Amino acid sequence: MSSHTHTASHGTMGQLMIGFGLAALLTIIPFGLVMGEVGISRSTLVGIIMGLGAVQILVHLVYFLHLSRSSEEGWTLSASIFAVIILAIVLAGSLWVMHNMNENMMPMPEMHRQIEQMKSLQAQEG
Amino acid sequence: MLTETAQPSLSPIFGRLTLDWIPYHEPILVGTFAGVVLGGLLVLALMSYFRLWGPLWRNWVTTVDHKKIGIMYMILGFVMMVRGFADALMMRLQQAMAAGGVEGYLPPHHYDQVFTAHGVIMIFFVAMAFVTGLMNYVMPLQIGARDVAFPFLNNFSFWMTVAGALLVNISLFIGEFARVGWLAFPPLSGASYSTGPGMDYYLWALQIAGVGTTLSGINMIATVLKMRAPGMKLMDMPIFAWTSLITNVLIVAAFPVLTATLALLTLDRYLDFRFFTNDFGGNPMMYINLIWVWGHPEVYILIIPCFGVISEIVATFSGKPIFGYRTMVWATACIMVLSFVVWLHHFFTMGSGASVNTFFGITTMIIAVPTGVKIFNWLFTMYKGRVRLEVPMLWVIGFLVTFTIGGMSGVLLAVPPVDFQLHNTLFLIAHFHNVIIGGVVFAVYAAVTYWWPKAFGFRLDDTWGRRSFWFWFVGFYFAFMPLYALGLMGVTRRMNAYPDAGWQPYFIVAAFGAVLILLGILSTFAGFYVSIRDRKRLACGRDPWDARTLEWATQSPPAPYNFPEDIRIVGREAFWHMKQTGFKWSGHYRPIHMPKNTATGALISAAALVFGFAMVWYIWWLALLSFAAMLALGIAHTFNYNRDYHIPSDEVTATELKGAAA
Amino acid sequence: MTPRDAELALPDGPAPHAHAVGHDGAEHHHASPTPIGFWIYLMSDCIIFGALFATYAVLGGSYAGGPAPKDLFEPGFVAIETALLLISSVTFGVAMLQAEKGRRDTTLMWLAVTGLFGAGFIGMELYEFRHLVHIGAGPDRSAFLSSFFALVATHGLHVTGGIIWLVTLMAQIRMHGLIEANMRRLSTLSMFWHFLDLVWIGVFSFVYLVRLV
Amino acid sequence: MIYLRKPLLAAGGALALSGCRYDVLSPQGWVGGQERNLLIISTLLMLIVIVPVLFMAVYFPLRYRADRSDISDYDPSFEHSNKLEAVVWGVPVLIVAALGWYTYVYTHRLDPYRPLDHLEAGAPVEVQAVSLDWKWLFIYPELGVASVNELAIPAGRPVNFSLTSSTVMNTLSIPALGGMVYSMAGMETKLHLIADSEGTFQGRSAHYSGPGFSDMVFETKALSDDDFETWVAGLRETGTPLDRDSYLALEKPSIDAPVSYFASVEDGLFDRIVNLCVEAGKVCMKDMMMSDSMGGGGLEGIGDAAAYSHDRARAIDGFGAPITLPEPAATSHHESAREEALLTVPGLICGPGVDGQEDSIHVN
Repeated sequence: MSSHTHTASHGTMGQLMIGFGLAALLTIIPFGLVMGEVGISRSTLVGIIMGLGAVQILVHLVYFLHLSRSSEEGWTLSASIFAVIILAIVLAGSLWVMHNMNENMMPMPEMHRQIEQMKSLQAQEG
Repeated sequence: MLTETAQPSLSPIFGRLTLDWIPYHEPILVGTFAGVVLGGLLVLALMSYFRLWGPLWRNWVTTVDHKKIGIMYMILGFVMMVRGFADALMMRLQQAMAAGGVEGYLPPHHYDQVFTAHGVIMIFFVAMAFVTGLMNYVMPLQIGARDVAFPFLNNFSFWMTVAGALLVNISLFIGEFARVGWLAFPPLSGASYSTGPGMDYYLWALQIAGVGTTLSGINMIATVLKMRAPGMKLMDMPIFAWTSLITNVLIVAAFPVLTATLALLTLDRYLDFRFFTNDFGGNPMMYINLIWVWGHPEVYILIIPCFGVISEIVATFSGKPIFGYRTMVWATACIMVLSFVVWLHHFFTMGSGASVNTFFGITTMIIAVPTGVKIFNWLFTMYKGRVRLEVPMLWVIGFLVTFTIGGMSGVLLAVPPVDFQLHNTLFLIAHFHNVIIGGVVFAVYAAVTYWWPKAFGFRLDDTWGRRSFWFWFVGFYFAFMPLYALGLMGVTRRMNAYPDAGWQPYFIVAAFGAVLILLGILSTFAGFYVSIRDRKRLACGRDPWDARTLEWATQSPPAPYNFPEDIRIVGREAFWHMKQTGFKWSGHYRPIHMPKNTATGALISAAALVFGFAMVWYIWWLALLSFAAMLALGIAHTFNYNRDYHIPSDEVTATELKGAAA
Repeated sequence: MTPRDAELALPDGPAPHAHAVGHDGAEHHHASPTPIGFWIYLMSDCIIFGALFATYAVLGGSYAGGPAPKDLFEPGFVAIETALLLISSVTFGVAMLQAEKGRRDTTLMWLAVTGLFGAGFIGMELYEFRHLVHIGAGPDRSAFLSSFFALVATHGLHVTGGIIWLVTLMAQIRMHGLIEANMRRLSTLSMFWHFLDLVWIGVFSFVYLVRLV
Repeated sequence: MIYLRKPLLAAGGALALSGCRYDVLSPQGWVGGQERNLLIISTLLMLIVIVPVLFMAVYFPLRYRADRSDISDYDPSFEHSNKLEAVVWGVPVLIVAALGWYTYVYTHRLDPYRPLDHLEAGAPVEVQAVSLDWKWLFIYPELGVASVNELAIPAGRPVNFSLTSSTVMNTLSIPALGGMVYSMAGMETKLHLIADSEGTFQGRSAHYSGPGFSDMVFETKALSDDDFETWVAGLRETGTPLDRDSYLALEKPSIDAPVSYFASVEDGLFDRIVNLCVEAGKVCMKDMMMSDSMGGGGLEGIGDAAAYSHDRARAIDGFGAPITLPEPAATSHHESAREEALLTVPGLICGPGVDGQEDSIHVN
């Protein structure tokens, strides 16, 4: 019995399959990049993985969770945006604060320079 | 003596709980225990004599009515306020005595529990209970709803809060409470430096109560978004409904951080995780960072509903709409977002660099702008009004004066180099009591006096109300102005004895102030008693204050269904317009659909209380059993599809006729 | 977190006046508050995970002289876990579509498949944990391992709660059919299930893959 | 800003009784002086708006009370005014902008990490302060002496504090000289203070740290250069040596510990305290962090847990007495090659036994 009171739409088989395909693709690429040990620099690879993760989250929101401006008078979308803002504040803020404190307080005199040196040595050897 | 050798042989039945943990050698606790037991027995006997058990269970424990739940939150708040205030008196007495080598009557082991319990109780179980209770009672009425969005969840949230409060109080007589300060900074609160069960009481009490708070927040947001009377736009809502919405958004965004942080500390303590230890790469600063990510929004969770209260009362008693409605809403929304970007100001002195400190100092000051705007708007609401100086209005004026001063000392503390000097001094203590008493307590008292007639159908006695106000108001200044002075001398908080006898006179004055506040609290209860006794004399109708918002359109007290029929809302101050246009209820009503009461919430919470207790004492079998009980009760509840009933139309009509006659 | 999930797993039903009596429009008709209420709950859960991710971000490099992700994690293993969870999300979507067509038995079948994939995921996770503890790389070895265990296990507990809810709901659908109340619960659970898959994207990207680069 | 001192003191003077010193308002050092000035500037800036608000909060309800004789100025339609809105937003914004400017300038000027070189007040003295349970240890690395619960500094010369803690957090606070900073185990914070003239000032821990917290007080003696020399000489004469062993003995919890002196200090002791490696057999944190940033200790490192343990050995009960908690179990690193192979073998994943293990698994 499909009830008319169900305002939230659960999409169609087509949507579900598009979502599945995109999600699978967005999963396979980062795993492939990591497992295949491709010759991309570390920071680029990290950026790609995080970027694809973010895209996949959007894919899930749209195709699986059916987030849109129209569902629930837009309140789900507003709530999500607010949550993202809070998450960004908490994550970025914590990292900034903790990084600043570690810089100031951790017993690592000259350590960063040493690490850089050792890393470059390693790179030369490798 | 209590033994805290943390690895005694664990009994398979009682865990680490032994008779040594019953503090029978502490006269203060034994006396308290005797009082509680005798009082409890008296209450039990009276309840049995008057056959009140059944009504209590049917009408209160299992109720899903937001009004009754709101009232129960307020009762919880007042009861816990007595407990928390007793702690405050003990501290004031100790500090008034223990100068220049005198040790006073509370050794550190006891004193440190007292100040921790005082902070935890006052924030989580007094202030939170009060504001949640007010929002529960008033907000659905103000938006023309019959109940909150999820009535069962509301009952469950309340009983979880009670379970947390009970757990804190059980620690008085079985074991001990934490000795860590109200936010329990590690490593002091970690497994090595707080080895007893006190810290575990803290964790489980807050975790259990926190579940209730978060769920209640979700419930209230859904209520505002979905349950408004037809026609009521968001920008038509009374300010208190707005502040409720924003408060609950803050709750839902901030409390999960507390839940996570306390859970991590629990893992540290129970399973040897290494989040906040000194060793194994742990970092206590991460706890301090996370707890304040929650902690700063928390203080706005307490004060924002109070802003709403003040807005309602100022408008009513000035005979004018609130000045700058839109500004009020936007200012509150600004505070909502800004409160998440200031948390570091609680630890300027913990090693951050100048750039970080500057950033968080300035963001903190920016919050003062929307807050200041609100104060101006309240003042301009009175301007050119007809101000009736009834008791609620006295509290409001007390609030305006006191909160403004507290706000000023707060901005001082937001300036990092000033904070370097004043951090952790009694100046800080004076500041936050200045905003929490001057802000939250005064506003809650105003609210209780204001909405009491709505809840019970009669006013509170005026004379006792005024006495209570003046004792509290004067007592506050006597109790906390000396602490400002001491703070400027550099006196540190949380000392149970101090070497400098020159400070003692200030502490004595502060203790005198605490006694005045005690008289204020006693006057409050005397006022309740006298008003209930004289309820015929004080009886009032729907609208004793000539108010402006929708809750006053209902009977006093409101019928279970609040409104007998739907009203189409046009514009702000719905009830004011109804009065202008001579609104009358139609008189022929339809059956009203209502939720059934349920015991599930109270039962799950009882199981949660047992679970918390079992975890504190390492009684693993009981923990497993009670956890399974919680799960089973919850699942069983979902198999009940029969959760509602209808009030027949003739019953509605009869109730309305009776209400109109009253 | 489990008690809390379990609690929310009990769809409370809309407030009673949500579907009002009367047919002439005199009583207003609120849409059910359940979807938005549950979405707000999910957002709050999101912030719990946010705090755990932040902790992992800050402490994830503190190995205390012990093993690092490269010593412990195996992308192939995580890939299979990820596949299980993603497929379960899709099978839940299929179940949902079947339910909307009113096909009770097919719905139950797809829900069972979903549950099995979920259980497979949990089984693999427990296997990984057991393995780590067994070789001495338990959560007490370093702050990195603590934050890893806490984050991944929190997600795992959510999935476990989801499975319990799923089984309960299957029993209820079997008993009462796809009535309105059950449909509401089903769509709420589907939000929960997809949400867990969404969190897992964060986990496999941020906890595993990035640290293996 | 000095001339502002008097009125403010006078205001406080109503409460002030003899014998009390408003250390924050009448500081004895440059840092405290600057902080006091900022306190007063901020207060005055805020009073611009606070005074009118307080006045209106009392005046309006009285002036516009309902039973006034002339009610003709009652105006219920007065609920919005763009001009007033501009003022109520504008004035606080201006004040906060001014405050923000001062905050920026002073926060950088008074950053506790910033040495006081710019004062050109002579050669600074290095002091390494360690908060122990529950006493303060002050090490003078340049002079090779140390003291407990007594801090002597030469007046007029900057003091460079390096702070750390043996277990829980504390705060080094000498209000007469300036602000406080936390001391934390495994971390090193800095504080720079100066005493302008000779005198004795109270110092204490300002962060609650357990049963002996109230007794973590010490006298700060700002001495003339000569007296300071004499004080140091006295330490060398009467004190005992402070080496790793005697530090470990000193570190044991004690409440209200008497003042005591150390004639010599083992080289690098403070460094080891900060790095949690005073005890033999412990890995220093900086080495640990170095190794961590290079990828950790690998699977071989699993068995070394005991070398990183610090807290357990220092556990206390509720009264501050040491108690014994079990040290982390020396997890034997399983040798089996199959175990070490981690989860790489596909057979392990899909092979039999994986699903069946659910029941028997206990995490920790």
